[in-house]
Amino acid sequence: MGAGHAHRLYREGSSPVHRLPPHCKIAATFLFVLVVVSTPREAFAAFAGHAVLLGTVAVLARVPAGFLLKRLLIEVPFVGFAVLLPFVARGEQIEVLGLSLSVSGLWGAWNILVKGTLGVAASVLLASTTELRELLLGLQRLRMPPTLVQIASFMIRYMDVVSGEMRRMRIARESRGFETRGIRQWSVLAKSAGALFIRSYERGERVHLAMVSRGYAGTMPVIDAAVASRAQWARACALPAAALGVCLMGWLVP
Amino acid sequence: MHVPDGFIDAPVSVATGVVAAAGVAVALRGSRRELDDRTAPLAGLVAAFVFAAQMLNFPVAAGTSGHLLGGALAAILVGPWTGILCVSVVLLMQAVLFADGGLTALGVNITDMALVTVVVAYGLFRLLVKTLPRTRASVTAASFVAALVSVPASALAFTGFYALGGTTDVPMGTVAGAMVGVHVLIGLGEAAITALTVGAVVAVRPDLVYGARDLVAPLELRTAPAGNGTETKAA
Amino acid sequence: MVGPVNASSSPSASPVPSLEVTGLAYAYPDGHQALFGVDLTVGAGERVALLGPNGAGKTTLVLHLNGILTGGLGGVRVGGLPVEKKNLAEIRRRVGIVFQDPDDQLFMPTVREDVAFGPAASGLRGPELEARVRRALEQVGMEEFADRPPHHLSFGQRRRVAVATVLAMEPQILVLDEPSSNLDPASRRELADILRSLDVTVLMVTHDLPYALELCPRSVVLSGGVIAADGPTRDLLCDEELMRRHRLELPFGFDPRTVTVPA
Amino acid sequence: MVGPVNASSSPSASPVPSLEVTGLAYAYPDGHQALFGVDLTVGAGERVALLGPNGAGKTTLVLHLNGILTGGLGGVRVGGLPVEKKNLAEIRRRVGIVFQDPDDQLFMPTVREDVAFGPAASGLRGPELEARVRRALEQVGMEEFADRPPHHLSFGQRRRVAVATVLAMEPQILVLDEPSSNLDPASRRELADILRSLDVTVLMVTHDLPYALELCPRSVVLSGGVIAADGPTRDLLCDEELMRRHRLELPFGFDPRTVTVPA
Ligand SMILES: Nc1ncnc2c1ncn2[C@@H]1O[C@H](COP(=O)(O)OP(=O)(O)OP(=O)(O)O)[C@@H](O)[C@H]1O
Ligand SMILES: Nc1ncnc2c1ncn2[C@@H]1O[C@H](COP(=O)(O)OP(=O)(O)OP(=O)(O)O)[C@@H](O)[C@H]1O
Ligand SMILES: [Mg+2]
Ligand SMILES: [Mg+2]
Repeated sequence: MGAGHAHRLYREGSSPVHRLPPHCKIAATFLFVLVVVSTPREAFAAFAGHAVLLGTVAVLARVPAGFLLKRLLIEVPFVGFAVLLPFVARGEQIEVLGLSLSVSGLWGAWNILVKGTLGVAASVLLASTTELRELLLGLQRLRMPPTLVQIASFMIRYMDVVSGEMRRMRIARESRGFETRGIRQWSVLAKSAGALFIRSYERGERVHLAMVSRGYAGTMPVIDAAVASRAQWARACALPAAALGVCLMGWLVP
Repeated sequence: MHVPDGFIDAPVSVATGVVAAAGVAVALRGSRRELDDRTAPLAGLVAAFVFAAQMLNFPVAAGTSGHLLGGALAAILVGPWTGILCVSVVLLMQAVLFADGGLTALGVNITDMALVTVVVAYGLFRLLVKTLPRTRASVTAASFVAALVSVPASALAFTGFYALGGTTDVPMGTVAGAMVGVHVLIGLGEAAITALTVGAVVAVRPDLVYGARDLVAPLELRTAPAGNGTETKAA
Repeated sequence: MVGPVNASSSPSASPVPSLEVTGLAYAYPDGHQALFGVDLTVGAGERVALLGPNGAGKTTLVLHLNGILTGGLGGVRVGGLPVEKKNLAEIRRRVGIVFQDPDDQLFMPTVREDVAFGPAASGLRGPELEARVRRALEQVGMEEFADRPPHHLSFGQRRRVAVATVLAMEPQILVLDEPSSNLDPASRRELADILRSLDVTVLMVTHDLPYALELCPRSVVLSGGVIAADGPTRDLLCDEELMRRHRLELPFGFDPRTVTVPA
Repeated sequence: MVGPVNASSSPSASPVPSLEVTGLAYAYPDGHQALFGVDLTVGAGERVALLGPNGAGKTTLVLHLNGILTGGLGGVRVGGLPVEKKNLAEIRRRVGIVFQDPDDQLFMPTVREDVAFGPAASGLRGPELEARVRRALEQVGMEEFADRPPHHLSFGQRRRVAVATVLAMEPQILVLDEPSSNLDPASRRELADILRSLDVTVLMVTHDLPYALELCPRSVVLSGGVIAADGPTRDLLCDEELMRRHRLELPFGFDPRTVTVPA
């Protein structure tokens, strides 16, 4: 029942990016994506500029390109949608390799692909350099309402509990000769879904009560009360600032 | 259905952002009535479940993906206000943890997957629970229907946003038809899981189902263990 | 049946009893009633064993002692303070509970953080906190494991860490729910030594009758949700009829009449 | 130290041993090595106690016996069949494990469904299945609880249901990881009676040395991930030096020399 201090995307490290305070990183990522989204879709060079900026951050953070590319796969469903657009969109058509494609559809597909990809890449960089606990702290320092922070931290704790209970249940099933195949599997799994919910809840409830028994009153005792220095804010905001420059060039130099 | 950055144009993103923020703010005030120190962990668990359920993706026509939404389950277990908060937290964490759903598209995502599902599901659930006989089976049946309807409703809302703020001109009728059709199928899966879970919880922990907490029997007092010359007096 | 007697050897003459349970009845949310009116008084500094068959309601009673379970009939007082919402913080500082299942107790990413949690929550910081943690881990022989995650320990190791988390809080009243189960024999004896050396009130649930005799001058039998007997441990253990009625048999090869209890 | 001896009283002369562990070494995924080359042979129909301090690797060894843990060095054979992916279904029919933590064992919504799960998975249906379930629940005295959810039982009740789930599968080899912990004394004795009455091979992890002596003619001491001793239980318990070295002290008031073991 660990309190889940790491998560799937996180990569251990001590790069300058890892060391930035989490709230600075979250704010910087959000601003960067905002800038990317407002870049005009005709400004091809600007998107190249954004990509170079992100690449620089990735190098600073020592996040390998392969890792980043693999995580981009989360976008695949929307890539499918984008690929279809030129075929289904209406309006002016052009002929490419014998196919009749919609011009506005092509532009739409490009727009979704490039902005979506840059957005995902920025989020992946944030997630891979920031621990779970830090992300929560960051959101808290960015004035996310305490109720939401509380729900989010319980959610993260329970994800461990749920996966732990799922693992226990799987081992228990397999030890008693259950093979995970076929229709019967689904009926057993469906039946145990409700049991899983209650088990996880009650386990989590008991753990919560044990915490309360030892004086827990809603917030983890914070050991480090780190505040971001102006220099750290400046470093974090270098990314969106540079992107804003690129974006303005995109608007001015069509 | 997690919309990425750049999918919906700026005005509609901003507008849905405002709607989402307002919705969450209202839910925060409303949840103060639902949330005591024990329901906070329950909200966290529901959020964890919704999170897990949303990881199961089905390919949907026109290339987008569909998945379980969990809004109905959340609303029925923890109440509508806390339910909205649960799903919103899930969407936020998916965006920052897994890059699933764009940060600038959070407004769209929260509006169609948290607000619409919870409002539709909970409204329908209350309506059914009020009209059906007061039994456990009714609660389960009502949660099935509520979950089933909430999914296509959300898909419809999504299609609406796309019609307003999509960056490309596509035949909306076709898209809407495809989206709703496929999401009725997903809704069936969602309904089955919601009903099974709610049914299991009502059976053994009725106190955990928001609104079904009034089934307590009076306590009994004894002076010796039952079985050997028990004296009991009612409390 | 041995009637309710406060063990007179212990300093229970102190005016305010450590624990005072009156008419406690409780049903779980699924409607299953576990306690049917329990009365129990434990004086300051007493060591009392709580015996009884599986499902008697021992754990349910224990969970009432610091307000984890509430909402039934009757009441609990800790050092004179009623267990109510407004007193909970103080009561939880006074009463330390070792749960029956160590997995319920351990939740931090490392053993050290877990043991530090309670004292840190009550305001301890820095070297003092560290010393407290180190001492508690030494007491249960787990100092080498300080940096491991608790859920990667063996069951008995987790039980030992669970005991340490409570010892580190230095409560006035220690409530232990089967602390010796899953411990190896040496750890079991070491735990007995620790408990004997502390100057606190102890209420210990156990199915290990020789252990109860060794450690607790007084025993209480809970059965079917009510107190069935209360008296000096040796007297209870020698009452064969009582023992049998409540599924409490002496283990193979053990005769309470012939053993001498350590001082 | 008592050398490795196969208890000769048991029918271990049978050509194929029930369990055969050779050179087993295992490290957990976090890098912590728990077993360092374990060799152990248990003949068909033998009852063997597995003793050792907390963290010795007993549970780790047990989890290898039906292939839940794999991937280290060395191998395990069950009735001659190597524990490998392709034999797992057959091996899990032969070996029934009662886990140390009953929460690891119980997962269905009601006690009845949980006990029925194993036999149903192996193809039993209808009245036969029902009879099997009823009998297993009767053996552990939990028939009244058949329709309750297992996670709403007391710890000892859950342990009893956990034992029933394995009994219902009627395995040829029963492996029990501290089955008596958290059981009340009568249930503990009843479990011993059940185990004695079954005609199966039993490997039982326990920290309860009198219980080991009562039930198992042969004992094996696992310590620090290797087998440290193997021999008749009474001889091991009387070897004070060996006992102390492996944190195995005899409990207060118990002398293995003076007790007579039930037939
Ligand atoms: N969460 C729960 N929901 C419903 N009933 C419960 C729950 N926990 C325990 N019970 C029931 O309440 C009764 C008392 O349980 P309790 O856990 O207090 O027993 P116990 O004396 O601690 O037993 P053991 O020695 O086995 O630990 C039992 O009959 C049990 O089935
Ligand atoms: N999941 C795990 N990950 C890493 N290390 C583990 C894990 N489980 C156990 N260990 C370690 O492996 C060693 C052996 O553990 P094991 O659980 O086999 O001990 P055991 O003999 O069963 O002890 P006990 O009597 O306390 O149950 C211990 O040192 C323990 O810390
Ligand atoms: Mg108990
Ligand atoms: Mg073990």
